[in-house]
Amino acid sequence: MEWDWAFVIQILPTLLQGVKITILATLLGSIVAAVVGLVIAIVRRSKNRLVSMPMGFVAEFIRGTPLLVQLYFIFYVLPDLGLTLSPLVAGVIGLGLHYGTYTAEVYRAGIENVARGQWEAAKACNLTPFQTWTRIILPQALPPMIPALANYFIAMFKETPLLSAITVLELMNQARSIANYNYRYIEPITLVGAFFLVISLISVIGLRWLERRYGRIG
Amino acid sequence: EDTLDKLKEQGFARIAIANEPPFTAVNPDGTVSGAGPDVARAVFAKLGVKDVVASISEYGAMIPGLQAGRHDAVTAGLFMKPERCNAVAYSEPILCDAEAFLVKKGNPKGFKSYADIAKDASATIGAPGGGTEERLSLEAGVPRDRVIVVPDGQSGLKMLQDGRIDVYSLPVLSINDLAKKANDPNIEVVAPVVGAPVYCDGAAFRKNDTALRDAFDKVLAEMKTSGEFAKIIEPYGFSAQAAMSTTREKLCAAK
Amino acid sequence: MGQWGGYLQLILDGALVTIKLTLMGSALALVMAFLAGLGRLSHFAALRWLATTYIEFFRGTSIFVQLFWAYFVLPLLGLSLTPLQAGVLALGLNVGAYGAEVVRGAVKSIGKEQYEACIALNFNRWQSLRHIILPQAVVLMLPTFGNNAIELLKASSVVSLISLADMTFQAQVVRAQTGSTLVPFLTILILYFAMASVISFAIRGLERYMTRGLDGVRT
Amino acid sequence: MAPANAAPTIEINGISKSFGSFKVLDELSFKVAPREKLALIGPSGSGKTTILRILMTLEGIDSGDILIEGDNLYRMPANGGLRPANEQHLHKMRTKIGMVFQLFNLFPHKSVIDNVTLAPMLTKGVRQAEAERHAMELLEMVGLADKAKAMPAQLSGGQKQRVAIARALALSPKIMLFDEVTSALDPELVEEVLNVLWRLCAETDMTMLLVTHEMGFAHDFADRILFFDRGRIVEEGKPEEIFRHPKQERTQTFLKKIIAAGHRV
Amino acid sequence: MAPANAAPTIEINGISKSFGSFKVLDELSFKVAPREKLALIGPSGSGKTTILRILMTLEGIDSGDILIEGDNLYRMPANGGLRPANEQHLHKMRTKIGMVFQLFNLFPHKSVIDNVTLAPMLTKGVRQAEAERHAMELLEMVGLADKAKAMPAQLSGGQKQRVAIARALALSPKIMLFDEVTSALDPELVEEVLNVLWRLCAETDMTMLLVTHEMGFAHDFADRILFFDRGRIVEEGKPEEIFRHPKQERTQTFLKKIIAAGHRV
Ligand SMILES: Nc1ncnc2c1ncn2[C@@H]1O[C@H](COP(=O)(O)OP(=O)(O)OP(=O)(O)O)[C@@H](O)[C@H]1O
Ligand SMILES: Nc1ncnc2c1ncn2[C@@H]1O[C@H](COP(=O)(O)OP(=O)(O)OP(=O)(O)O)[C@@H](O)[C@H]1O
Ligand SMILES: [Mg+2]
Ligand SMILES: [Mg+2]
Repeated sequence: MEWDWAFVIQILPTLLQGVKITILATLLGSIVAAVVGLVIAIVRRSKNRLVSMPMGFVAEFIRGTPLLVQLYFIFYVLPDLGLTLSPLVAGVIGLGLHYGTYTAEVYRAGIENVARGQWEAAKACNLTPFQTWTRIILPQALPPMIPALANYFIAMFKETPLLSAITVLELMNQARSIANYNYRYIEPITLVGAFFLVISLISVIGLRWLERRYGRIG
Repeated sequence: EDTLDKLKEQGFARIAIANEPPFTAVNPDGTVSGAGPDVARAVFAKLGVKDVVASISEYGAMIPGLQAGRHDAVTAGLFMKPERCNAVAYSEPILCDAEAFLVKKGNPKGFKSYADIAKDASATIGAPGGGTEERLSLEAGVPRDRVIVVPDGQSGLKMLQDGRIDVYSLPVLSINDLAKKANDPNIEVVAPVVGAPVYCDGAAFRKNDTALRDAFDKVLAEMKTSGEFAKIIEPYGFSAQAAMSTTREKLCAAK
Repeated sequence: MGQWGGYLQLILDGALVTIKLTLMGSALALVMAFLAGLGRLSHFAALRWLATTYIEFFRGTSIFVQLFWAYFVLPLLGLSLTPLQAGVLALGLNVGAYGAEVVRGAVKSIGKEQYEACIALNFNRWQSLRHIILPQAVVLMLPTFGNNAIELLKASSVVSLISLADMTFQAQVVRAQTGSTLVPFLTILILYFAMASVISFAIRGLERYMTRGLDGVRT
Repeated sequence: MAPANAAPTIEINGISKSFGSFKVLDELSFKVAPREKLALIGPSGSGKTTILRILMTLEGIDSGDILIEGDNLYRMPANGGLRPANEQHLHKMRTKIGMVFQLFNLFPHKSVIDNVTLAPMLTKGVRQAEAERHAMELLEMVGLADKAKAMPAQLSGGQKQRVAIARALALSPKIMLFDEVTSALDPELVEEVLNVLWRLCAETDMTMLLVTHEMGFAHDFADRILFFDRGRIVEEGKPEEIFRHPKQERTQTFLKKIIAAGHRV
Repeated sequence: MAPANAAPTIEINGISKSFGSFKVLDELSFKVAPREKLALIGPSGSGKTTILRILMTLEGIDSGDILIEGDNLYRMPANGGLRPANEQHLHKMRTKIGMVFQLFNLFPHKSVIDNVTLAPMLTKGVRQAEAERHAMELLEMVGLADKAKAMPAQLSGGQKQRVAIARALALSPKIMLFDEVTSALDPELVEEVLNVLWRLCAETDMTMLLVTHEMGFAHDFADRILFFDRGRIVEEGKPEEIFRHPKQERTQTFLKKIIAAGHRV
């Protein structure tokens, strides 16, 4: 089968529709992952083992099982339990939960990176635990985490094609629809690969910049 | 090299199926049944190919898979349409069916045809990816983003029940089978869809495997006259008469 | 309830495919990780360039896209693969690209003084690598390799989308047959987690085994 | 100088503290009078830091009681009896105590003035303008008014420590704890910090506990000296008594060693 | 003691070496006679280590020539002329030279005996049984026969260094380079390593180059001493001359400092 440029030009606008969804899913997923990871990290630090241990297990479980199956689970099982999410929302939650277990590790390392004296100084200043977290610890812990977090967001971006399995019409799904409709796979799939490659290479450059700017943990 | 000889030698033919009863089905023990594979198995046996090995595939992936040499034939209710006839070599018709809708009880939006769905700007329709129903929806003017590609029948049923789609469309017999299994008083079947023709599938072969196709046709024709054909497909609800009253030539020429 | 037995059997058949994919994919990934990781450290610019291209390409494009490409596009270019071969190829090459960076990092982290001792003892480059550098570097690679193997196990579920009857695929089949969604998916989630636990357990054991006698030398 | 017979500001009654199986403090008791300046000296590992950390509630105790102005630090009244203090109780008690650390522990992401204003604004609800006015007074006192906008990373060690002192003072504690506040400083920077302590001593009526290896300073500064060894008080008394006529052999050897190491007394 | 007029084992002719813009060795020349024990002394940064590293081919040179038993180390004959040495040539030349490092550089994943047998087996194709027999002899000599099965992490610094010496000897080099082989050791472990060097000196006829800050040992051990400063030889001579009657002012100051720091001469 030959590469057909006319066909490429014909399908490009449709593929760009998918690009929009892919980027949207990545952005929303990153936000969810950033928040979920923080929650996991803070709960796992709790001295109350009745709280920290189950959270540890849940996080390990999510990390140890495939995102694809989790997406199916969220999309098809949750409605039986009374929660019907739109495909995109289900996908974003799946991405966010899954990558939240990774960002939690980044937060953990970042928090441990803050000198112990800072906790003690905060106590000597009589700050409450909440004030200590929001005013003292996180403002110091977050900047060095940024590159590591960005790294996972890039990884997440590369997994968004999985959302096609729960009918989200992102780039990969658009490409497959085009392929199915025209019986031509070579152009759509290759274009998707090229798109991911280009974005990834650009983001690697961005990541280096972040690492220079904010340093690196771990 | 002759494909039939090769199949005889290796003792089996690789067929693509879809797991969409009653066209194709996978039993709990993993064996394959359904009208399509049963016919294929019988024809291949008479051709001297002892067995068929099935792999489940999306509709959209079947023709590329065939072209890529992953399958020797597609026997999955892949209805004959002119574009497909260009891409593969079909046998004479085997399984015929009209299209149907699965909708919520009472058909609240009153859908009777694909055009009705196109007209309702909020309606979404589920269909198998790369299947006839997806194409019919798009051709009737339903925009791409309202045609939800559903991986399999059970997912389609579930998405309808969960309110994620308004209509799920498959051939009549498939929808009936699905509705019967679901046993859900809140859904109902609309059949046949107005304006959608009755389609027939055939076994699809690689474009250059016409020799194999012709051999297949010859046996198939014998089975049709002997009544053996009807005995295989009618228990599944298909009409042998429908398949015998039309031809590949007609179906491939239809516009 | 008798039929659940049959369905469970189906899922276990799938588990076998998943295990096979993971083992074969990991083996390929391991080979690629060392080839490309050492390639990037090579004296020869051409080798370095080749390794870098491989690494950036496979890390840059999504595993999902790679799988589809291997399955649908490669045959059109004249290389036809079974779903299993396509799965092993895509998984192995993808994870191998990540592993290459692990190999490179571990080798580079071995102190310069070990290389100098090798020169002083007149080892050639290959002997230094084979007997001195790699044995120490492998210990450092193990934990990350373990994580990579788990990532590979998880990524293997994607092959269900190219019709390879792995565990996720069989769960879909069972779901289509029974109409029950919760049971098959919960079952395979637990099975995946069990497999991942086995991997990390095995790696920890291996790490303990390989670091015996080295206490206090490496962190 | 504090009247020795006033009700004590701090009363420590038989406290013990172990880390694992290692007993750091062993049934320790002593009192500190209002406005008293108390210096804690003793060999490394004798538990001096631990006492300050316990008073600052950075470390709990295993047994015994601590009273701050008559209120129990680690226990709170609850229907008739006493029960372990909760966070509210500790929060209330901590308002009376400030601490300056050996390694300053400034907040590196906040400017000098923000370091000083943060605690009053957050814990006492002081308004920003008022907090900054007070902070500038304090920075003036420690001689760093011109550095208000600087970030901690731009300061020398001595300057950092003076900011840390201003920060602790901003909460106007009754009791100030100083843990070897000069020992992380380059020798030429020690003086500037000690000068600030002198001013504090002269101008405020806080009760002060000071752990130090600067024997000369302890001598001039303290009303009373406690000499520790292995979690117990070996000797206590006025600076002259301790430094010129130590009674215990342990104290004598310690002071000899310190002098040999070049510390002035 | 080496006859001073024999053909030299090492001949260094005007070598220079820079790191970036910093010139470490500047047109340096000297010779080492067969079996001579030569000590290199001098202040930190004077280039002593660099000379040994250049001889071991761990570092290249910018200009000049080095002859080992008459063969050019960094150049090889090629159709009439000389061209830069390739890996084969260096490999051949390195068979004559062994080196012991300040930080031992043992292979931490190999047992003591494996550390010693590895090089002979890999570079000379000696068979395992034979390599182990020889290794045990060497370990015997350095007093560590009973540690053959131990891992390096289980050894003290002095034991590690003795294993490192045995490892270098296992290749039977003609020339041995020792770079401050005792300076990373606790004082009480220095003696055991120096004793091994004494035995080597007495029992073998290797040419030895020794960089050290142990002036007493250099005095007793060396046939000749080179005093370096800033990449040049400032003074050379018999130990008595250098230590008792240094001619150059630079040497005098250096020796004074060393003595003040408590090193015996
Ligand atoms: N968190 C801890 N865990 C275990 N041991 C501790 C801890 N904190 C202190 N210790 C031990 O308790 C003992 C007393 O420590 P402390 O810091 O109070 O001594 P110090 O008198 O301040 O000594 P220095 O003059 O060296 O600062 C020491 O032996 C120390 O190792
Ligand atoms: N790889 C290098 N890159 C840059 N500079 C170097 C390098 N190696 C050595 N130098 C510099 O070369 C100079 C000589 O170093 P060398 O180690 O030979 O001194 P030395 O006489 O052995 O000193 P010491 O007694 O401290 O070991 C030093 O100033 C050192 O900083
Ligand atoms: Mg202390
Ligand atoms: Mg040196």
